[in-house]
Amino acid sequence: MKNHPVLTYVVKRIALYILTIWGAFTIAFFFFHSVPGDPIGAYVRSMEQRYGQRIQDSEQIIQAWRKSMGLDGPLWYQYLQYLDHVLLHFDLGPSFVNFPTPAQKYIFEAMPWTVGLLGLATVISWVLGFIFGGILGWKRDSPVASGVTGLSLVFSQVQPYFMALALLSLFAWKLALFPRRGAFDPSIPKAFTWQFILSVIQHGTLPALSLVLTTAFGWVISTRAMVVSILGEDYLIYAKAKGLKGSAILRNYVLRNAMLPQITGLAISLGFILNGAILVETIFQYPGMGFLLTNSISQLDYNTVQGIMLLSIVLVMTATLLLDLLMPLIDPRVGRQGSA
Amino acid sequence: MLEIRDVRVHYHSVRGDYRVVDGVSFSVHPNEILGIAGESGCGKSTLVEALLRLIVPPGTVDTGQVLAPALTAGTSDKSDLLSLSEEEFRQLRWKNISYIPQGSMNALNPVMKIEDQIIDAILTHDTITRAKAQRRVGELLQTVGLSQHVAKLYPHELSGGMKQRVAIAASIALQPDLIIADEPTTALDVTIQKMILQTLKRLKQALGCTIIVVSHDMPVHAQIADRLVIMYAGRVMEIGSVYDIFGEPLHPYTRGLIATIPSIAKERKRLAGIPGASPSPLAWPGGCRFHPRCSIAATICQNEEPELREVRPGRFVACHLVETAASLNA
Amino acid sequence: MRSLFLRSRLFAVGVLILGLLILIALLQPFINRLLIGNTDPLAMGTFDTMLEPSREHLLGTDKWGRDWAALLVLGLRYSLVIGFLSGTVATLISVILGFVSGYKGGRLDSVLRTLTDMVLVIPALPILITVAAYIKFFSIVAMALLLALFSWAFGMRTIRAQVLSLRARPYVDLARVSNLNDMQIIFEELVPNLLPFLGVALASSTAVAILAETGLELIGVGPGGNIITLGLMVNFAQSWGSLALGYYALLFAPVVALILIFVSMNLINMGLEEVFNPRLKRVTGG
Amino acid sequence: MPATPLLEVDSLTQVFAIGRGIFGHGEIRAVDNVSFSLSGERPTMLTMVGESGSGKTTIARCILGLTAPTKGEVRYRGKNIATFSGKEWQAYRKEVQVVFQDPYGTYNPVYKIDRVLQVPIRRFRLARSRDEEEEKILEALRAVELRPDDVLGRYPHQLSGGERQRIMLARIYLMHPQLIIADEPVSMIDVSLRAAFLNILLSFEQEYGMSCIFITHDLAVGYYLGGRIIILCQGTIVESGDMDAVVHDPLHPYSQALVASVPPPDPRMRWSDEADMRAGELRRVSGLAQGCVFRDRCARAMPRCAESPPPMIKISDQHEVACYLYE
Repeated sequence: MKNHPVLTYVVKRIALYILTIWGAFTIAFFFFHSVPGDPIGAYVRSMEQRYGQRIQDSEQIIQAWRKSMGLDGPLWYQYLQYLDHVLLHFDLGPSFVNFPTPAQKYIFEAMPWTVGLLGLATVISWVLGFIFGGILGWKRDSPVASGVTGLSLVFSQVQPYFMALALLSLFAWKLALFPRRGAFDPSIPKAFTWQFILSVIQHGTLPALSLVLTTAFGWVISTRAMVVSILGEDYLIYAKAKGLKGSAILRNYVLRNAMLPQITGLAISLGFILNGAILVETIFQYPGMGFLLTNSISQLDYNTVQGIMLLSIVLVMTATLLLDLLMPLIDPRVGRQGSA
Repeated sequence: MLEIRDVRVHYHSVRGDYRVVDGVSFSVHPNEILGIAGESGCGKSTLVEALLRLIVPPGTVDTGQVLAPALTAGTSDKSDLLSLSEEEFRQLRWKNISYIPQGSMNALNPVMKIEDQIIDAILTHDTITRAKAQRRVGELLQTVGLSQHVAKLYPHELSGGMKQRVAIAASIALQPDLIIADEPTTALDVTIQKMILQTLKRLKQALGCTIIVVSHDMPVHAQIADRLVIMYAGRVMEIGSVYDIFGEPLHPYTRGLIATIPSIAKERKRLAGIPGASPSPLAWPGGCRFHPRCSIAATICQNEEPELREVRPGRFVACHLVETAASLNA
Repeated sequence: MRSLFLRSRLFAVGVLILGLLILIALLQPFINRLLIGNTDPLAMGTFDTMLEPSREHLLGTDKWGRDWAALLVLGLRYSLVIGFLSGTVATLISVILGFVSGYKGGRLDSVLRTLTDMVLVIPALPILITVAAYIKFFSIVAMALLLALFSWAFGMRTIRAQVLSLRARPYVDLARVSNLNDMQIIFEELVPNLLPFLGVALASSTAVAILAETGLELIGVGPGGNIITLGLMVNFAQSWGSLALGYYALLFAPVVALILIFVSMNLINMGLEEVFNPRLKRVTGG
Repeated sequence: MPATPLLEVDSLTQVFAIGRGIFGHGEIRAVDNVSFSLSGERPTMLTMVGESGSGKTTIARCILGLTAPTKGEVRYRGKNIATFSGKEWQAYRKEVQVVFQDPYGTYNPVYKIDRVLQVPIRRFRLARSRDEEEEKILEALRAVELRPDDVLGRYPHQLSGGERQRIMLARIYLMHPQLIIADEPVSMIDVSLRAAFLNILLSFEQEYGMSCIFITHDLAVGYYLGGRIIILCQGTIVESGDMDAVVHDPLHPYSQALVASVPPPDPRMRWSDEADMRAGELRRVSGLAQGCVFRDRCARAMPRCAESPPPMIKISDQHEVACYLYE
């Protein structure tokens, strides 16, 4: 019975995906509950400060809230409540700021913007980085190549946040070529009209650019290093001996072998790219999850904050799963290792 | 068929120049299997890499010519392979000169099917349809004793012996005039080695091409080589037919090398080694490079490097004391 | 160690830059006295506000009348302290887990590996932000430990892979056959060969920690207390609209300092990788 | 009752699972029910010959206690080594020593090569003082024909493969073990330096009474050492007995193919027969190990060969073969 190796690989990956999400949620849960400080109490006190007088029997109010959000009783009971609410029904509890609407409403509203911006920027920067990194690695002897490598090394360390600041001040303030904030012109009706899409693109350019320009250089460096190490492989020497044209060797031998490790690298760095996006959205007031996160923090809206955090974990995990499932198509050895 | 003249390959490093191949000259006759023998570090693999122009920095081919009028006739007027432009030589690769990698090397591209790796060589040099090339691959695999379905497999699904036979099949895809096999049976089991050596011999008769076999394993040369070149410390010590070399070795190093081969013949004579260790390419010993390890070394050997002399037609040796060495054989 | 400088230019440049930064951080009190005498750089109102860079104030002064150059040196010091504190803790965790998982193997190894992959993939910043928001005030040490909890995963993978490959080396078998026990094998045979990879783990987890700390600062949830870090300085510069108002020095100084830290760490990583990664060695003719 | 043998390997089996996970199954039987013993009275030279993947290194590692077998046991002086206490292991380590295959890998690059000699002396307390230690090291180096000042104080990468393997022999000389396990010690060193190693090994057997299990894929090297031979194929013993008897009159079809494949070092004696094309085809099918492992390569395979593994048949007290042809 020839068990289908790739199927095993897929099933194993999905099982790992579910396990990882459950694990991440558990880690997050215990993390919060072990940290001193009580979110609701803090919120009530901040309200007292803001409106300048003591709220009577604020203790009862806090208890009532805790009960409604399943934050009372023994820890394991809270944990079950938490899993039941969050994992099964996606109910993240009410948002503090605009009570009683559930927090997930805002989060789901913000999600498409972040996924759009982040997804697009990541794909573009990975592809650009992969191609340029490949070329830089392939032509590594020329002085130009080493110069560009040095430059891209420095640029890769410029964090998206700094790039965002520079772009904002240069293009938005100084040259006023691009809008300064938001994701679309509020005056245009939200519909699939060409005008609306144009405005979305216009608003999205600077944030996307600040993500692409920095992460792309990161990929250039890592792909170049991978290509340089592949150049030392035996099958490269053999390909050259076969008299193949340079371009064929670069395409079929170098880049194809470099692809798998780079995709694994992409899967690992998704977490970091999300970090960058949060900051970029804050600067451009781009209505994605990052911006919502920073707002809800300043207003101490914990349910939304926790909701965003959990959802971003799911987002990153899903993206990693998709990449993992992509791998058997790129590299025949993945999944079939068992039957060697 | 091929005239190698004073080829030198040096590797430049922080600690100085490694003179791995240091002035090698010999000729290769058409339709023969020429064996290049010598221990590790004698420069034999680097020499054939230079012939195939696979030397990459920090290594450089400093001097030398490789005259092969027959091979370059088609593409350019110059007959020295080393002076051809990269593009001119690329057209010769695999059509005229092909290469069989070491048994232990993973020379096959891990992410490509076996058949695609042979077809891409064929289609680069030959204008036939892909379907015809695919059939050609099927025939090639047949000639080396592999079944058709191997074409669809990936390298990691094959055993060492099968990978090496795929390499041989690929090397004869375009009926080249010269095949260079660099340690083709290292790291392979002895039963598979026998099959691969016999396949090589059979293909040479069938295609009428010339094969250069590099190996440190003297019994392998005894089995398949017609002529033998013995190398030591980056230079040629002795050249001759395989019967002369084994029957009547002239150079003390060759004799020492043959004495170290254990055999499963009836009487079990005491195995002799060669004292000392092979010198470093950073600083070859003065005079004859073998004198520190040579049992009959004289003062002349210490300060004068012997020339490669033709003592008999087709029989070359680089040793001042050929007469005394010959008397030891009697 | 000395040969390391010879064999990899990248490593040498990286160490040079980092060394310079550390030197400046260490000499902070003297530099401070040079710049603004022995007044406290954090004290507000000591100088006029928003002065252009000049001879007395190399980088000008900020909105609250503090000399920006002195602040920069102090900020560098705090950032590096948090970075290395967190980096060391993270490296410690990754060494212990890397050894246990790589050397022991078996079920424990697969559990630890899944845990590591989990922590590696989890986006750290959202969690850090949420936690930071929960507890209003916490010290640098708390911040460093918090960051370490999320930056040990990188080092763990490198070290585990290295331990696995070293464990298969014949000289480990030889040690076992010469009656050395596990502890001796780990410390006498494995650790000396692991030092370069500890360097990689420390460099990468420190960089990750400083990156995360800057992120937190930029959202305004950094550690409380009377301290300043480069991240905080960028936050201040941005909140004062220094770019729009043309006070470039206020923003560029901390940004350039941060970039220098990351670049030097990256160079050290690439240098060590180049020298100690066997496959790479063949290409660079080592 | 004959004296208890020095070493007994009793139905040793090592199985590696491949493709773990929900659907992954199938296993490779690296070593399959291997049994042999070494007599305690006089030193013997036992050569284990087998191609790559025949399990010879796994057997060596089981004997050395570096890996635990899935089934079967290794008994030293009648006692199963798996049940050894700490002190018994200490004694076992002193009496059973090893030379590994890879001269570059057996030395920790961080230390000078002197450490390889100092560790055993200190761990087994072979010398009471520092200069007695020095004296023993010099004596050991002389026994392996190495000049101390060529070797001591150097780092491993400064020495040739041949010199390093001989230092390993010097290490063994220090401990005077009863049994040496040599796992392909000469396969990675230059041909000209092999003879020196083999001759020293022979002298250890004759002069110091050390038995040796010599593992190799090169039949000619094994033949040179003489003594007894065991031929392994895919993890099982197919033939064993006195070296000359087996090599000059191989009975098992696999042994015959092995002997016929050794290239005679004389151009006048070239191969006449055609190699069996299917020789390379054998890739271990991970099914059950019923039947003889060589059956799908064997020209004279019979239906019985596929049913159950052939038992070891005694042809003479110097020769045994596991093949139904001789039942």
